[in-house]
Amino acid sequence: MNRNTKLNLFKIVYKIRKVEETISKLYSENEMRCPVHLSIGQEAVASGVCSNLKENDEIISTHRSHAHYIAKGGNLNSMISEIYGKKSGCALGIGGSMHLQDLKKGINGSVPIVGSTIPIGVGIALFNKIKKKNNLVTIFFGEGATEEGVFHESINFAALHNLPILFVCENNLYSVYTGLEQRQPKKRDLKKICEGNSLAYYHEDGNDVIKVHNKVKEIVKRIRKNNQPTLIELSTYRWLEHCGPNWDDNLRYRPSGELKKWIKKCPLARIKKQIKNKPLISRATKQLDKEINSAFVFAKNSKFPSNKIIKNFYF
Amino acid sequence: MNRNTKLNLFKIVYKIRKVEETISKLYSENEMRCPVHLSIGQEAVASGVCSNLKENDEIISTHRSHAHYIAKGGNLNSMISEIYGKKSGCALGIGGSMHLQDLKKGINGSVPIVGSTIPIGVGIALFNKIKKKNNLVTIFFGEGATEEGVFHESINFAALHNLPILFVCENNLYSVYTGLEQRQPKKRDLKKICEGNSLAYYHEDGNDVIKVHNKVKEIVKRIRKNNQPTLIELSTYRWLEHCGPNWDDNLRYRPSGELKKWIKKCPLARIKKQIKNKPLISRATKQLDKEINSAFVFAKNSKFPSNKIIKNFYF
Amino acid sequence: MKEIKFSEAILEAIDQSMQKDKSVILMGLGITDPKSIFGTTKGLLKKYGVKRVIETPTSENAVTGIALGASIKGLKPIITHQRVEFALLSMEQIINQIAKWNFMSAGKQSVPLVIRMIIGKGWGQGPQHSQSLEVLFSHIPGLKVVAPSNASDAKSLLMTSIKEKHPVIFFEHRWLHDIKGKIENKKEVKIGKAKIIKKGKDLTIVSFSEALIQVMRIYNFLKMNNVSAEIIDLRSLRPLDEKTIIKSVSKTGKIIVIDNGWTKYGIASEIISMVVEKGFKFLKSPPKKIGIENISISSSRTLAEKTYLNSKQIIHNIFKIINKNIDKKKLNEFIKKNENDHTDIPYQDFRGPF
Amino acid sequence: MKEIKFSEAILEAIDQSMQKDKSVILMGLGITDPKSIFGTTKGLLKKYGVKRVIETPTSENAVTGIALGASIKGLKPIITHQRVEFALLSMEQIINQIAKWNFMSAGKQSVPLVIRMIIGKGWGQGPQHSQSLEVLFSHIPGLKVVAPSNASDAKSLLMTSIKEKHPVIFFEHRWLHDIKGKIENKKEVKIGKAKIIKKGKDLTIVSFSEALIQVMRIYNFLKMNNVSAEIIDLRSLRPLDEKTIIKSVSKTGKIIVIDNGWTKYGIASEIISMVVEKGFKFLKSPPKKIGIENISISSSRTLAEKTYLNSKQIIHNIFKIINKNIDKKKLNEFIKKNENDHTDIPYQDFRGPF
Ligand SMILES: Cc1ncc(C[n+]2csc(CCOP(=O)(O)OP(=O)(O)O)c2C)c(N)n1
Ligand SMILES: Cc1ncc(C[n+]2csc(CCOP(=O)(O)OP(=O)(O)O)c2C)c(N)n1
Ligand SMILES: [Mg+2]
Ligand SMILES: [Mg+2]
Repeated sequence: MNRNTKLNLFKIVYKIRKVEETISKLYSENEMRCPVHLSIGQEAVASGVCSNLKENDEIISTHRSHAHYIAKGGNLNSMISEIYGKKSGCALGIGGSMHLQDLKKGINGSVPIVGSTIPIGVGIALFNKIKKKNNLVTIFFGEGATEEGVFHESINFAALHNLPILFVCENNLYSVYTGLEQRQPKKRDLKKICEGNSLAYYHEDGNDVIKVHNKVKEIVKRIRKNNQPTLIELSTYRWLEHCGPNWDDNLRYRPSGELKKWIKKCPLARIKKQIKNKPLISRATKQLDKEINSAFVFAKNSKFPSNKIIKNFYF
Repeated sequence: MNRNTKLNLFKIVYKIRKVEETISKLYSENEMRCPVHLSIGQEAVASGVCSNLKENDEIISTHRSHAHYIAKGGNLNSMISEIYGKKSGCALGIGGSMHLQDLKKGINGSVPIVGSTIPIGVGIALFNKIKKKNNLVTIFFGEGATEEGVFHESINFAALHNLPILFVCENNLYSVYTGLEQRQPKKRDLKKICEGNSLAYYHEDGNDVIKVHNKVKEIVKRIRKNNQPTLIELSTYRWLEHCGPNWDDNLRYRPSGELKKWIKKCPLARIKKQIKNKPLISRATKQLDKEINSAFVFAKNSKFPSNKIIKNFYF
Repeated sequence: MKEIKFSEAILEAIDQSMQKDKSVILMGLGITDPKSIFGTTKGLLKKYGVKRVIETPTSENAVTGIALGASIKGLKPIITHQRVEFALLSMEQIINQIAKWNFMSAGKQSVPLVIRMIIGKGWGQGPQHSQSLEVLFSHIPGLKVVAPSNASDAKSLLMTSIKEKHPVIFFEHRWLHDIKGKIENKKEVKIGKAKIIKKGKDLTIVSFSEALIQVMRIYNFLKMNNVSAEIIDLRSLRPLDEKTIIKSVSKTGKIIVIDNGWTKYGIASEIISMVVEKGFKFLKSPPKKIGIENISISSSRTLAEKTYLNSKQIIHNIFKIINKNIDKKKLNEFIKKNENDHTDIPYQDFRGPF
Repeated sequence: MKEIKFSEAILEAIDQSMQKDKSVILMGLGITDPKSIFGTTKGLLKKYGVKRVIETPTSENAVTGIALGASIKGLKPIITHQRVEFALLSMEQIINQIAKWNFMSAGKQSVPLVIRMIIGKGWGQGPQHSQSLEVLFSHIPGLKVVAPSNASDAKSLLMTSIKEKHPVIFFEHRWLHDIKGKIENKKEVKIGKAKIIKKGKDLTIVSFSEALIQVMRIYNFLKMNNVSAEIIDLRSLRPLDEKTIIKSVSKTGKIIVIDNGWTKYGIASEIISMVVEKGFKFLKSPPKKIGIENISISSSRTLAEKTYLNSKQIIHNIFKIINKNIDKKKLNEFIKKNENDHTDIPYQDFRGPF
């Protein structure tokens, strides 16, 4: 991998981390008055996947969408404003953190109902097929969403119609506070489920952005060629609480030491190490810090939406 | 297999066939005023499965439930009466053909919403586990039901909780008039899907009642021992129209010759051949003909339910 | 003006819409099969091909989400459910996603999507194949709900619904499918406009869908008895044409609503509550709603017939509202002459099963 | 009498029911986690074990069917949804199967099942986490629907619901969970019985669940202004206590319904239409319904606050019905003193997020 690609991957990972940390830090000011599901610890997934997507490729996401939005190039000012409930938000403040979207960048939206964007993403791919567009559709979801029936219905449909879709299952081992062992049989095998539905399946270490990037690069090429919908499962881990700005290891729903183990696999630290060139990194981070800081300033200074906008929507 | 078992299997297959043929013949009298989904051609599935079940083992079924009801020993008079809408019906005439039930025989009911009895059957098994009953639960459904999300949710749950359940997927290639190729990818593999969910999977020729019986015998023994939920897919074919009493090959939704090919594999003819002893067969059929005939007479002579019964139910 | 069946009107509406607009696609179970949803999708596969006429797996929830995804990009999908009950599997997509997508996208995307829902009834359909459930959708901001009663309205309303920028739930009662009607091609029926079917001054009768057919069956008896009824066909349930209803009540002072479905928390409840809030001063007697019994529908015809709407009940309630006595002999004669022998079928030649 | 939180009342009801009856089991996402559904299932896993306290996969539809299957054999499952919206995935099971199973089994089986649905609101929940949707269930024959407003009723009603032979949908508004109330252990609250919270003679105010809290917030203002309001807490939406409502209206001649949710085809519509059908002669002025705006709820607090019920709107409507002028200065003072600074939280110390 050339240095530039590596540096770009670093930048995305860093940007996500820094944005999430800032949200976490400022949340207690009670100005971001909406649920937030942070992606700290999971940055490599979004970064390594989206780095292979073109601007007009499409993504769709879930309640935990900050990383996907940032990695796909969503406007940062609009994102932070949305979380602050301001009219400069990407959804004019209507949706908050769980409804990020930036159509110009192919970010179709995200919703907080687990699994529900999966068929919607498949529908976008169906549109692309019928209208002969070459955009790839990437659908992000957690491993919890694979327990919803609609996931299975959707992959069957996608395979039946050879839709060019990359399904990204971000396996962070937990659904809210509930571990896998309470939700799925021990020998559960997503690979077999996918292959039984005629989907290609891959797995990768979701904390190594370079590995993710390379694996997805290959996969994306293949999907674009043969239209076989493909699922990649990426193993990763959420550091903070499921919803909210805080650490919560004190709640003891995760085995002691587990979080520590995963922090050692920190995706940011890892890519940093792989780059080595310190001045390069510090130049990049400085620039990003500025961008991020100014997004928060922008959001805070923005106005709240006026109630008049409601009449622009259909009810 | 001893002669008695064989003869018993023959009897069930014959009984189902004869009941269905009689319904088909008498339907045009317009006294069975409800949708009927006949099982002619598919008799070996119900017969070979239920012959391995004890009286207090439980089954639950679908819109196409006549065969399951008969094979599990459901009261014939009550079944025919139900189809005639009479108060002597197994559901007092409330449900008609699509709501057969006989709790004394472990027949929990059937409903015409595709896939919806699958979780209900799993729930019965959960009850058995919690209350330490050893009854096995068998859930019948068509291959169309495996396209419903709830099927996938249900097998995940069954495997997670090691519930002693036999899932019987009766694959007759069609959902109403729609062939598999329009509903499932070519390389769709139910075995992999099951195994991915930690279910054991088996397949058998669903038109050979002896084969079905033997295979299920083995499986049932294993489930009773290790509680691993198991799915068996049985390949078979429906001869008449999806819903109603008539042949419909003239509609040409099935490839020409396909029906003929399957009629050659007639489950009734096959078991008849395997028995050989003609007097034995003719004695059995005579007896069954009488039973069936008298069930239709009984049903026709029965009274319609009075509107007063409505107040016995909760609304 | 030609006379065609309601089902043919649906077919014409879809066909002409697909002809005119390449974005229109069809999705559903059975749309390409020999029965083609009561004939309403007949020949479309041949004409428009598999890319636009998409037979689906039994996956109602995903199919609905897929249609939504396709619609926000610019396709105009029409989904068909052979029974309203099957659509219950897709309520999450309909209520949380489809109804709200225009809002959630801050107006940037809209959902030009039509979901056809067919109400079953008769021939022993039983409890799970004969529910109406219009109110479940009519309650939801972001949805439009229509339920035409005749071929002409069906055709025009379906074409309007397909052209519409926002999602429309389109109710078809299967007992309407075979009824013929003249097609008035000139006027486009707008969503949200009721129609006064009969002018009158003694009372206002509000109805819609197949229930309206039941009302029209007894119209002659009202005339014979010099009852001047103003009959309104709602056509749209959401938005509701409040003006037309209130205007009529302002004239008659009396209202009865004849509903397709259950009356508790039903369609009729909203209409009456709206009338009484906005037209209290016009009301001369208590308004009345009737619909099917608030119980599930049985298969057996003797039980089913007690559940359904029936002419006698409608007539009795109307006469009660206008405080008039009924000549019982006349009534019985009328009923005998005009009713079917069996309430589980709409016409003598109707056969089940599906 | 001790004072406990609404959430503690729920916990006590479940705990005591599980203690008494070994058939009671719990199912749901999060019931065994550290937050234990706002504390309402705290400690139950430890006490009753994994066989009776069953954490579930994110499979709402199957879990509901599974609970149904277990219930017809004799277990009494309680399912919990952290938001009403998640239950929309299980509408097919609820409406087609659960509501009808007693009927479909010709009375041979019943479904002693409770489904807890939690209504979200505030702290930027947004359009998909703040719907009420009680009417979707209240319309369906075969279901009971309750929505208590205080700890005491919640405890008793939940215990009654768990004991009940037939399925009950149990609505909890999350803004109620932290409100303390005295527990009256003596009287069992029956499903279907409303309660007169305040006696009065000028008008009848009907409300339920959290909307009732909003009404009680302005009760003092009514008193200060010599408005004698009779306030009825419905507690049950299906069956509806028609008698208590009609009796009150027969006295006051005036009624306003304050709804948790959308007003079109909503809970209030049924109440008003029932009152006007059965108590027309008592009504002295047009009845009125208010609820949240018939639009989706935004995340941003400035938009959300315009959607929700608010005290001013309630007061204005009440005074309009009784045809009385409001002293604006007094009103503004009252509002200022009694309202929160932010309408996206119920009390100053409330924090999101989940
Ligand atoms: C249909 C539905 N059920 C339950 C929830 C509550 N919920 C919110 S996020 C979440 C966790 C889902 O886990 P996963 O898909 O693995 O995503 P993660 O949070 O781990 O990123 C759950 C259960 C929901 N939002 N939607
Ligand atoms: C949820 C739902 N969707 C659609 C239907 C319409 N329908 C009735 S039977 C049937 C066929 C199902 O096929 P399969 O499960 O293979 O059973 P088979 O009829 O072949 O025995 C369909 C689609 C239904 N009853 N329920
Ligand atoms: Mg997860
Ligand atoms: Mg089949």
